[in-house]
Amino acid sequence: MSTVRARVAGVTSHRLFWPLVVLVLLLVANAVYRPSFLSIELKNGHLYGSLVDIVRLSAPLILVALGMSLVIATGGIDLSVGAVAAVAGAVACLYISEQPDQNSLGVVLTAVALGFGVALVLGAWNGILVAGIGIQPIIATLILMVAGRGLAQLIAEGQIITINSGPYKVIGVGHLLTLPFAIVIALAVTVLVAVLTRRTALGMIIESVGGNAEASRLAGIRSRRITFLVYVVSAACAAIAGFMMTANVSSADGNAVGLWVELDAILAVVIGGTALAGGRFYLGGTVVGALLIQTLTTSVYAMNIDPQTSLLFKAVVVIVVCLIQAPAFRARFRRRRSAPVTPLEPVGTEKEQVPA
Amino acid sequence: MTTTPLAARPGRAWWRVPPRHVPVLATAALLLVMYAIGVSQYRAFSNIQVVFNVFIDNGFLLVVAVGMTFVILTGGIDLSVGSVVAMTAMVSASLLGDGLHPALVLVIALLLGPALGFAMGCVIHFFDIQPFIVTLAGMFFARGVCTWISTTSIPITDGFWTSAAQHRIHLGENFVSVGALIAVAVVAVAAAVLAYTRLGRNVYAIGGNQQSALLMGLPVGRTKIAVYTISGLCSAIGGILLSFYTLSGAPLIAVGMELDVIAAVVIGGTLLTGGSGYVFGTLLGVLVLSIIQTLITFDGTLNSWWTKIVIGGLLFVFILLQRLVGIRTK
Amino acid sequence: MSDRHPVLTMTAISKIFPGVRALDGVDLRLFPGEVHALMGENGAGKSTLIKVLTGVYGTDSGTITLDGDEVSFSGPMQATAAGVSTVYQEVNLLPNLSVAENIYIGREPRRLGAVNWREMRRRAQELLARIDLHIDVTELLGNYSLAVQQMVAIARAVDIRARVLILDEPTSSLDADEVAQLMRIMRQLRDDGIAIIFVTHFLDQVYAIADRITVLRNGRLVGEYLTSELPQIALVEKMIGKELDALERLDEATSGDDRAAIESGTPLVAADGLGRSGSVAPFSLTIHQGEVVGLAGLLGSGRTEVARLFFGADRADAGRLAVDGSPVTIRNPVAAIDRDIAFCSENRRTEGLVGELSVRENIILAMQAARGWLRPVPRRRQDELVQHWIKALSIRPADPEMPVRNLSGGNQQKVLLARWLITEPRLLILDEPTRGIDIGAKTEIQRLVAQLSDGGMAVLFISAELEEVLRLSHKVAVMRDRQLVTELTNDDTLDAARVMQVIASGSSQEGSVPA
Amino acid sequence: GGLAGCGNSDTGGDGDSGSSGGGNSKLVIGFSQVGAESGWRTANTNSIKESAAEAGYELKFDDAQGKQENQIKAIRNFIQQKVDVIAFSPVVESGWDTVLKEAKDAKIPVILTDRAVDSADKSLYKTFIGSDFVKEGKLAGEWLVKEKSAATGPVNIVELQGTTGSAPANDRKKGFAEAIAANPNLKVVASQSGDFTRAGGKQVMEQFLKANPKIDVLFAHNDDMGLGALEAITAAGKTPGKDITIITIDAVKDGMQALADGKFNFIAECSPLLGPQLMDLAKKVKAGEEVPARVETEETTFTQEQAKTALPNRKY
Ligand SMILES: Nc1ncnc2c1ncn2[C@@H]1O[C@H](COP(=O)(O)OP(=O)(O)OP(=O)(O)O)[C@@H](O)[C@H]1O
Ligand SMILES: Nc1ncnc2c1ncn2[C@@H]1O[C@H](COP(=O)(O)OP(=O)(O)OP(=O)(O)O)[C@@H](O)[C@H]1O
Ligand SMILES: [Mg+2]
Ligand SMILES: [Mg+2]
Repeated sequence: MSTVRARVAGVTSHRLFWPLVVLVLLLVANAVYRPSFLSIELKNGHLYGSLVDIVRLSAPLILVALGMSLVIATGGIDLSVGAVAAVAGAVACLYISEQPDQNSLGVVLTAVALGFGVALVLGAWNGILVAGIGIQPIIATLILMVAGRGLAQLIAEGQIITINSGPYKVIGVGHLLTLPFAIVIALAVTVLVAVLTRRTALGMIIESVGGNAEASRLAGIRSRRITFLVYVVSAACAAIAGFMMTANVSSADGNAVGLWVELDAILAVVIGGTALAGGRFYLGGTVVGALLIQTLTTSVYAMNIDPQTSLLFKAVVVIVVCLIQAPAFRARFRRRRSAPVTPLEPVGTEKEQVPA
Repeated sequence: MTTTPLAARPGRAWWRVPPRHVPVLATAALLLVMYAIGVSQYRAFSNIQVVFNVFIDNGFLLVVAVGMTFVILTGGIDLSVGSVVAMTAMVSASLLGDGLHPALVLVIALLLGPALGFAMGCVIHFFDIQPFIVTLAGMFFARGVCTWISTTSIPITDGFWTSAAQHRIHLGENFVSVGALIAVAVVAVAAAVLAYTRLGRNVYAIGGNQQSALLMGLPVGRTKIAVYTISGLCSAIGGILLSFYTLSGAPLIAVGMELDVIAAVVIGGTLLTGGSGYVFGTLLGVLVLSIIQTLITFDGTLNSWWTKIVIGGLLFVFILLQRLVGIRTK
Repeated sequence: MSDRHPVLTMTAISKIFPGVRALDGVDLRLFPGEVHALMGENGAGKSTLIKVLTGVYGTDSGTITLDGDEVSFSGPMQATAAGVSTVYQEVNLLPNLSVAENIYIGREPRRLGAVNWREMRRRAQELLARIDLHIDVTELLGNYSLAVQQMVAIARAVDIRARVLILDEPTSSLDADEVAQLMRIMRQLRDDGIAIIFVTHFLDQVYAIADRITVLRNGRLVGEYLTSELPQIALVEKMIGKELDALERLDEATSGDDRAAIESGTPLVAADGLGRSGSVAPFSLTIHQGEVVGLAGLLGSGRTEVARLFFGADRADAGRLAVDGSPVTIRNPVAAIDRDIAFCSENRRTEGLVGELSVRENIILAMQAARGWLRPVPRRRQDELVQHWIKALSIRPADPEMPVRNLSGGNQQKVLLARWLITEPRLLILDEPTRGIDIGAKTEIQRLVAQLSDGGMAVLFISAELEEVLRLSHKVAVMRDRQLVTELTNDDTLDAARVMQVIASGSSQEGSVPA
Repeated sequence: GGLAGCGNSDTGGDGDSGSSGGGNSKLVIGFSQVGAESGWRTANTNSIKESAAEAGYELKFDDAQGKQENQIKAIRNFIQQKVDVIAFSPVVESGWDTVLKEAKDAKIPVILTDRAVDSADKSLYKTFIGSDFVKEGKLAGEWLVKEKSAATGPVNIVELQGTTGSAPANDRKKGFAEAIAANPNLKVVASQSGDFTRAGGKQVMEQFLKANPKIDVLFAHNDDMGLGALEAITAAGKTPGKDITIITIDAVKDGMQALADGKFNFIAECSPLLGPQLMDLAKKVKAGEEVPARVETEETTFTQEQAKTALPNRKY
């Protein structure tokens, strides 16, 4: 009996419990509005359904948010991810659009490599500004957020580059073993980042730098190098997201690709339980946060909420998520339960009373 | 032996600038350099009116940035400002359209922002939720109210508003607007509050180390709620100024303004982690952003994307120099 | 005496943190005009008791009365208002504000409702002058050393003129002079009828000033005693709960090695004219394998700076450094660690630990950093090492996954020490390693240092306690005004008085001290 | 002015007649653009720049990055620089009176392009040149009414709106709704904002398709959203242009291509090529000639057949 209760307490006190509850509630609300919302069919060998859409559409956000998690863990922030995604997408699409055979795999691979390379350079730029010169991250990345958009538009000369490339399109809308390819990529990158941070010491070192940079330096960690690295990783993630977003619609719009994705990404990270001040980060939480945000967007469309009021709807859900997630909030609505306590080793019972 | 001074420091000459003022002074100096470049490059840049226009055109930005300075000084952040500005303008416009008395409209509009700020502050403090997420929800909410009121812009024809908007206060050959004066007044009041009141000093204390501030017996909760309320108030004033400025309320106005505001505050030398910075620095930050914009307009040859790249570039050069000057003098 | 009423009572106080019962039915009485020492090992619950009193933590049970009225403070603000003024264990001030403000914030002198800065500065200057602290009160507090900050914190608490003054390990970062100053002030306040709770791990200080002692062990009350009726040995026994034979012969610690043997051969580390402008004047110092070099000096004399130069925490701008006889440049801690140099910094909170990370992670941090992130220390090995050092240094609670910020101050210090010991350095720089550590653990650490040096490790040992320095070192380097004035060989003739003379006069010539 | 004297040799006399006194006889136009948020907008900017260069006028171009404040600032700066004519595409309709009064006081004529302002005082600007968004929506609706006149059962329409609160979105929605009111069988069953982008159009359409078993018509407020929706429709196993009738607005090149390919069914044009007309008006205004209060761009509508013939000469 008590073990059951303890187990329940263990589950409900898990960081991800409440965001997941809200996520499920949103899905249930959708299902009530339209029962077929939850159904998943197999069409032409592809999984098809709103749930699949949600996961597929959240793939780019998951990617960006993963990189953002690492940046935030070091106590920084990266506002330039949207612009970097736009630049990477624009570079790739521009290259493809200039080739005679857009459907050749080689062309697409070269394009992706080019876009990726440019993104890495941009990430390194951010890293140098923050880690090398010591500019506050929000300003350092704001520079690229503004200029990067201009760069993306410069590449496309303000036009939308439309391409017609089968292999490139796969990145956004292709399928692998019935699963949308975007989901596969997001999953792969998530696993990669998780392995890279949690199976090596990188994660702990990042958390250490974010928790106390000076102490980390004195412990022999090359704090600056780590800080530099996370901005590069963030840009790399943003680049992949950029490919996905442009491949999704087979066109690169320097202005629209990844617009405001930085805010969504930060929100996802924060919902996932990572503090903006840096320190501990939770990749699983980030993924749940991203899914939650996309579900929210999709719900607006699926439940046909009037666009005029959709923002109010979003505000309410975000508030609910953060309130319900806050231990301080729940504590007010729960009676005190005695926490399990490991008794300390007993002290000799001698109690001398001394006259005052 | 007991007279050995503990960690005695070499005497400091009176003319030496305290190190913590260096960033602000560096910013001011760089600003002057930029202005000089503008004057030497562009015709009509040297008109004093150009300077006044900076204040006329950025009055609301300045006021909002002042509010943001309070928040950032405590180590928090307020993403809702742009939306609150829009909401205030929208509510004013629609109430005026309904024929309400302007004084009443003014009161309602000026209460709305602080009320939202107060609510956000309470959530942040009592439930210990990160400001980013709370104010982001506030941002959605206020913007939602805007589109909920109307999806089209609402013109203001009220007499009081139009006269406030179009009244010019002449200073010699040049003029400033009522809004600009209000903005400057807000800056002065805010600077005084930060420097000379307990509230102001507590703001710095919380930014320095919230835990310590708590242990030192300072009213941490009250102060935190206060700064978000102040930011809400400043946004509301900013919204009123904007409605003077444009004589309308539009649901999509001031989108993304929070970033400009945060940028201005940080460029002005305030640390995003809190505890260090000045309202005067924020003023400089707003001026920097504005002068970059002015330089580009005066140039008038950049196309759209080069505009963005040049803004980013100028920002970079400025921040870099600011940083280098700061280091050298340290 | 029995007709007096306690100004403060705490009855049956219990406090539970998730998984830890920090306090269990603790009582405390405090009378006006007394100094009441609160004693106990690291993690016994002293700081927690104080924080419960001032409302930083809520209680799980128990009552508190102040002047006979039951109170329950919602936070330090209320406690201060009710006349309870506290200096918490870690210096809890605001590094971003000036010294003057740190003293007066929350109760600034005002004129016409506005903060009167000039008056505030004047008063701060006066106040600090009374405790012989002559510093620029307009300077940011963060620019001063921990010791100065500690003095400022004390000044602030004292100036509040409360009925109850609580000092949680105020002396841990002070040197003898400052401690004397503090004692003087405490006596004065006591004579004015103020009740003082005093926490320290220095038994001498307890016996010098305390009227009564309350002893805690493992979160429980052991008892309340009159100082005059409780011999030192008995006190220690009550604190650690067992008969003591390990403690008595601390002096044994110094190894009786042959100095000649140590000093033959090339020094492990040799500084030649090493210095950094604005920080410490060029100095020369050699450290041999197996040698313990003590650094003595007053607060702010530059000991920490010397240590930081050896470790590359600051970059030297003059002089040379040689390791094993070959010149090296040490630009950053990484380079120092590569040369097997370790540095246990004095301010554990800002320069030592990463509060959010667990005990385990903090302990392996330096080792992991040296291996690079690609080669994580295998979990099994981590657990072994951590378990070993948790036991060896008796870190409590012995839960390696507990976030280190939840540990008591003394236990945090041990974690920091463990971090460097597992890297098995050849030169270990210890800056105030025994700060805030209880007497049992302190002995343990001193023994450890002696052992390590016997095993060939070189140690640079910095401590505010001159006795400790003398007990452990083979050689004492004396710092004064950011200069290394002289080196003294620690033979039988050297004693604390002699070192003090040198510190005071700035020269090793005997008799040059003006009486 | 550092960049003022481009040293262009005189390009014919037509620019000189009305220019202000002083040595410089070249007409100076200050133009404040909304931004570069779409391909349409870029084409609009290019058209104006090219025409100015052709006419030999000096163009001071400013990009307001979608912010009204920036546009007002730019206009103030144009006044400071004493340009001959100010032209701008207002970000929003209201809120221009103050700055336009300043322009008027400085005796600088103002021309509105692309979007109108709602000032009560019509003397604040000389003329307006641009398209009528309401009319575009109406044209789209009218075509649909005609197309579905034979329909007996209900016709389900889904609408992809532009950015919520933007003038084209408001007006096109309004015009369309007015036109389809003529036939009660035509019903908008779902209407969401796709933010004028392809990605937005696609994402919204995906949910429309899942939520509404029977969609007969898609009305998108611009080509881009329509193009995005195409992909969603194809992915859902339907044939665009056949299973679902698609109507859009703008007629950019990609959209025209889709129309010619039979994927779209109808496009109401919204031409960005205002440049030549603007230059002409600027010259007249400066010379003090009378100009009509409202000049509408020459615009048309395209069916699939018309698209095939028009496509080869599409510039943007
Ligand atoms: N915030 C917290 N969360 C969890 N446990 C805590 C917390 N604060 C203190 N503890 C635990 O409570 C116990 C008592 O700690 P406390 O700080 O009171 O010890 P102390 O007697 O002051 O020791 P020291 O002499 O080392 O300062 C320790 O086991 C500590 O780990
Ligand atoms: N003139 C000064 N300018 C700036 N800071 C000073 C000055 N004098 C002292 N300090 C501060 O006081 C500190 C004292 O120096 P240091 O820590 O090296 O002395 P120490 O002998 O190790 O003393 P402690 O016992 O306090 O550690 C310095 O770290 C510095 O921050
Ligand atoms: Mg303690
Ligand atoms: Mg020191």
